[in-house]
Amino acid sequence: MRIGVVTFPGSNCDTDTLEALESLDVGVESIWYQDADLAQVDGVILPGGFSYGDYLRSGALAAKAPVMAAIRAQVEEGALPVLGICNGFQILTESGLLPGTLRPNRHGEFRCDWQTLRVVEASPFFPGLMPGELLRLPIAHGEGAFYVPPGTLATVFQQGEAWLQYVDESGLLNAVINPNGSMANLAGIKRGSVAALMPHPERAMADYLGSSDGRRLLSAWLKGIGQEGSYAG
Amino acid sequence: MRAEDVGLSQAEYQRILELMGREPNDLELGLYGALWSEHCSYKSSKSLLAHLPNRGEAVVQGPGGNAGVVRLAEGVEIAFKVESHNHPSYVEPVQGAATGVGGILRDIIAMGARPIAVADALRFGTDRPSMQLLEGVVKGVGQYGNAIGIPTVTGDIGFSSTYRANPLVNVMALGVRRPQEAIGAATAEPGQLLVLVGQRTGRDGIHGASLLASRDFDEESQELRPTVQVGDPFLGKLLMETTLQAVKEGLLGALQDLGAAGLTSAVAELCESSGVGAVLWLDRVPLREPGLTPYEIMLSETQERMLMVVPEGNLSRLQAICEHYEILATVIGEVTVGHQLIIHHHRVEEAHLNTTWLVGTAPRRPVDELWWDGLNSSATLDEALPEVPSFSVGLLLKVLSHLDVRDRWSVYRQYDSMIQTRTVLGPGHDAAVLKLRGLEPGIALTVAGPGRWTAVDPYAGGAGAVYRALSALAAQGASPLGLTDGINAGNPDKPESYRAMAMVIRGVADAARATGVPVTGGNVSLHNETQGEPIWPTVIVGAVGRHPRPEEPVRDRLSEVGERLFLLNPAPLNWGGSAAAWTTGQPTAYPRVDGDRARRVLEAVRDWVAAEHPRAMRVIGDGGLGATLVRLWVASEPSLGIEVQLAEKSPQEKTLRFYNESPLQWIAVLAEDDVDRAIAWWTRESLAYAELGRVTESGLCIVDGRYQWAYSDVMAVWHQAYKEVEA
Amino acid sequence: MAAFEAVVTVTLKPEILDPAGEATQGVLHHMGYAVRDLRIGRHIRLTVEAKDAEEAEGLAGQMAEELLANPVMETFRVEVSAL
Amino acid sequence: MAAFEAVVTVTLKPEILDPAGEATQGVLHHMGYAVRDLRIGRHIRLTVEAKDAEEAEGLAGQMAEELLANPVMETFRVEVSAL
Ligand SMILES: Nc1ncnc2c1ncn2[C@@H]1O[C@H](COP(=O)(O)OP(=O)(O)O)[C@@H](O)[C@H]1O
Ligand SMILES: [Mg+2]
Repeated sequence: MRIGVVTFPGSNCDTDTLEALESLDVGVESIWYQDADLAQVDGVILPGGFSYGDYLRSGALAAKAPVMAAIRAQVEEGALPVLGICNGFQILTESGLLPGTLRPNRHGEFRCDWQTLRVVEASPFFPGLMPGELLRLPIAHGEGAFYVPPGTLATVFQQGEAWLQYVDESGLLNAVINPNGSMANLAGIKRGSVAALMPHPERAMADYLGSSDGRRLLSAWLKGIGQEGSYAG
Repeated sequence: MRAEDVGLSQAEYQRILELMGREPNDLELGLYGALWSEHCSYKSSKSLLAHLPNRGEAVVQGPGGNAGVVRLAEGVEIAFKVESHNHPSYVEPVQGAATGVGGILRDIIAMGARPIAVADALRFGTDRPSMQLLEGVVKGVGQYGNAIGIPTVTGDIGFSSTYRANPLVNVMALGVRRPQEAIGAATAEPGQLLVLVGQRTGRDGIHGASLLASRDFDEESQELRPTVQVGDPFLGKLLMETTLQAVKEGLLGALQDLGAAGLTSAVAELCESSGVGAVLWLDRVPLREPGLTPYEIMLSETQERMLMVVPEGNLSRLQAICEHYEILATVIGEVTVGHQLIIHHHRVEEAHLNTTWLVGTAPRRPVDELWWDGLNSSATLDEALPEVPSFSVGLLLKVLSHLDVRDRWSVYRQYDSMIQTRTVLGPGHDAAVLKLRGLEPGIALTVAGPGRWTAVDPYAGGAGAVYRALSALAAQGASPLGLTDGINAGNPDKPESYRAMAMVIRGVADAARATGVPVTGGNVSLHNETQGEPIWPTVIVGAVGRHPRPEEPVRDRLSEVGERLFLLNPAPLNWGGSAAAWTTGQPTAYPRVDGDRARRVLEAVRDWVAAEHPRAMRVIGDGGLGATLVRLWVASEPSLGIEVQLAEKSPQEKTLRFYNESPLQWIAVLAEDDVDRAIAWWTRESLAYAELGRVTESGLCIVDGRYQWAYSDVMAVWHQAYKEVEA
Repeated sequence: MAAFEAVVTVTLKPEILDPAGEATQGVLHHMGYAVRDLRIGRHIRLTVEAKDAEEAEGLAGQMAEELLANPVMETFRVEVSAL
Repeated sequence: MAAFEAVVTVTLKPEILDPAGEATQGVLHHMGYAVRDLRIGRHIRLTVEAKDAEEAEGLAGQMAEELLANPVMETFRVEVSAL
């Protein structure tokens, strides 16, 4: 199995993500944003950090890169598993592969911190991550407030697209713990073979870094790709 | 153009005439103005800095390069340095701070090292406009560091009304390289090409070095304001990757960043340190707007540019890398034999100068050795204790809400501190700890330098800053590898400001020498003075150490009921320079300590921590023992409490014990079972200690059984954001 | 072909929070100004080649739709003038 | 007293670098648009109480000078209309 990690101009969590995957013993490939050939990989990660300095709007400029057209084609065609992390999430909403958008944080500041998350719904793409399960992961973003137009939030839940939520340490939804003003505390969204989250699993790969839950999340994703048959459902 | 227009004195102009044997033209005069400026030539401070110890086992590159370099382990070297961006941050806080971060990162990159950490040391006034400035500066630091992808892992913040119109923005950066990636400005060879890489040149920051950073702020400097430099972390990232790729492939003969005075100082310093000359063809320099004159091109401080020296055979490969990253690379000149710098513009020779005149013979202010010798023995300031308030519950709350003591969380949560996934301990601890992949030793790094201390005794405060930084390393069991110092002071032409700066440097020098830790680089920012009011002389000391086991750093919180608390190396009772003293309005001199003893204590604590790995350690810092206890406590489970017994009898003595900020003191937290062994060790090493008390399950902090504080009361004052300052 | 200046003004939809606008308004209040409903949008100006103003406007509108504005949360307005 | 809408348009001085503008223009080129001189400014709209348009304009100008624009790198323009 090979996973491609896309590098856009100015991407800065690409190396961290490649290293995290390597520590999980999976083949990795760095994909330059101008490449449109995804034949060699079984899944793609759009890494976090910044791209294009996050100028204009986070993710907006990267969404127009050639590699995104290729990703879109493969997603629409079959089921290329795509995982967007932070900036990758922003790129995916900007390119319309995921619903909604990520607004500037409610308090107007960049926020770097630890955050507890709860899995809303199981997904065949993440076997073993059960509803209600808690993960502790770092966040680092200035534009991370998930937003969908009025009247459409219910659809997100009904269609099983709500994936992760910000919760307090005991796993309860509460407004105070919401780090950015995200609707319904949403931290992660999925649609078809595409999933994305604002927190950074690649930064939580060892206890000495504060948590190994990122390892759990990425391992689950890789396992899902390994069991490709399961996507059919 | 006259000498004064470029910031030169008549005497300096006469010296130029002597050297050249003719009158310089305007361009030549401009180059002298920039390179002989305080900011570039260190004319007032160089002879003082020469007294800093800079040799040591681990030193690969001492002062003189773009950054100091020390050896961390076989095959791994660390480049680090502190830089200031004070004046620009007052003019435009966001961009000033952002370009400050970008500038120091390029210094690290210019050594062939990949930046892996940033630390920011900030100083502001105390009024509402200052808090707005703080907000802008913090935004700027984050904007650049976050976007380029270098974690800001530690820093410090201090306040005084003297910084109101002269805020300080000192940024330290640290990078790693392999020895075979070592590069710098000293290895250019004749025949090699000068390639300018990165942003197109605009009119940004012309005269930034010679006029803005080398004069006091006054009405006149409003008009001299250079065009604001804007940082572009996106391009900065592309430039960083391009440069490091070129270094890795061994394409470069030499490398120099463009900082203060732009191309002028980059080329002149490159020539001077490599012992070569250069020809420049300025018409080839890519411009952002048409019509820049040679003068403007040479002095522009446009950000995100690097000067690469490339053997002709490597040029096409370098260009390919630059194309990949969509970044401009242009041959703008050639390295020549000799010491002549010849500048052409459209085939016209616009300047012809000797680089040794520009750099090597720049004037410097001599230091009288007798006077220097007298600096540390100067009559100690008034030692008589003032009226010290009695111990009280209210005083701790007051000290905790002092701007220098408050939780820095409202600032550092705006910085990405975890990117690059090496951060084991980030902001909020005495030292940051980084774990490098595949390497056993890690890095401990810290910055320190309370202005409160240098304000009351520049010498003791300078030394105290070094001890404070080294104490933070010792608390991790880390061995110091090197120091970097950022000196910030007022107008050096005023005797009292000059003397204060000299005393700070003397203090740093004496403490560094006594502890055997070399100073491998630093920065001096003078003329931090507005309308005759200078800042407190302020030093920012950055320390880098080798951490023995970065995967298991020493913690700084309580973990369970029954743990015992000790004060290691309790200082003689003292009030000087402490936050409490300034709060109650009667600061006295900061304590001076014996250097040899400091060295023994630091080594003993480091060795003990490394061997015994105590449950937790915390350096006595801003706010003294009281505030340090609170920091330990609030980092723990709210259900835990602390019960402390002070040995001092009188209420005044208790206050002095609780708030003094003398250097080289720590709180050690021990598991009950480890206490006897620890005491035996300390006794063997003649390390003094005092038992403070124990961890309880009360959720309260109780002193002497009768003074008590609840978790929420303490948090309400300590955890306030700076925005909530009184108008 | 001629050069036209296009100004694309991108504003947040009324129902979208504007934290930067709120913060700015807060500071203005502290400074003693009685303002309300402060909102911050983007003013993007560019030069584009087209055969006439109409084509220029069309092009700018297309750029706004495809890149300069995010239709989920923003609206835009285009103004074109000859250079 | 009446309410006025003021629009303060803040733009970077021509000699000041606009990294966001440059990056955006670069992507528009990749997308096939021939644009140049793209610059991104701020479009700030607010409501202010004043006795007439002139006073409203004066107030908005003052706010721009003191807070909304940084005179060392930006210029601004004020437009006022009755609400
Ligand atoms: N306070 C100081 N202590 C030690 N070295 C210093 C100090 N200030 C400057 N230096 C050294 O002097 C040299 C010139 O510094 P500087 O002009 O700031 O470099 P750059 O132009 O790269 O910013 C550097 O090698 C620096 O480390
Ligand atoms: Mg340099």
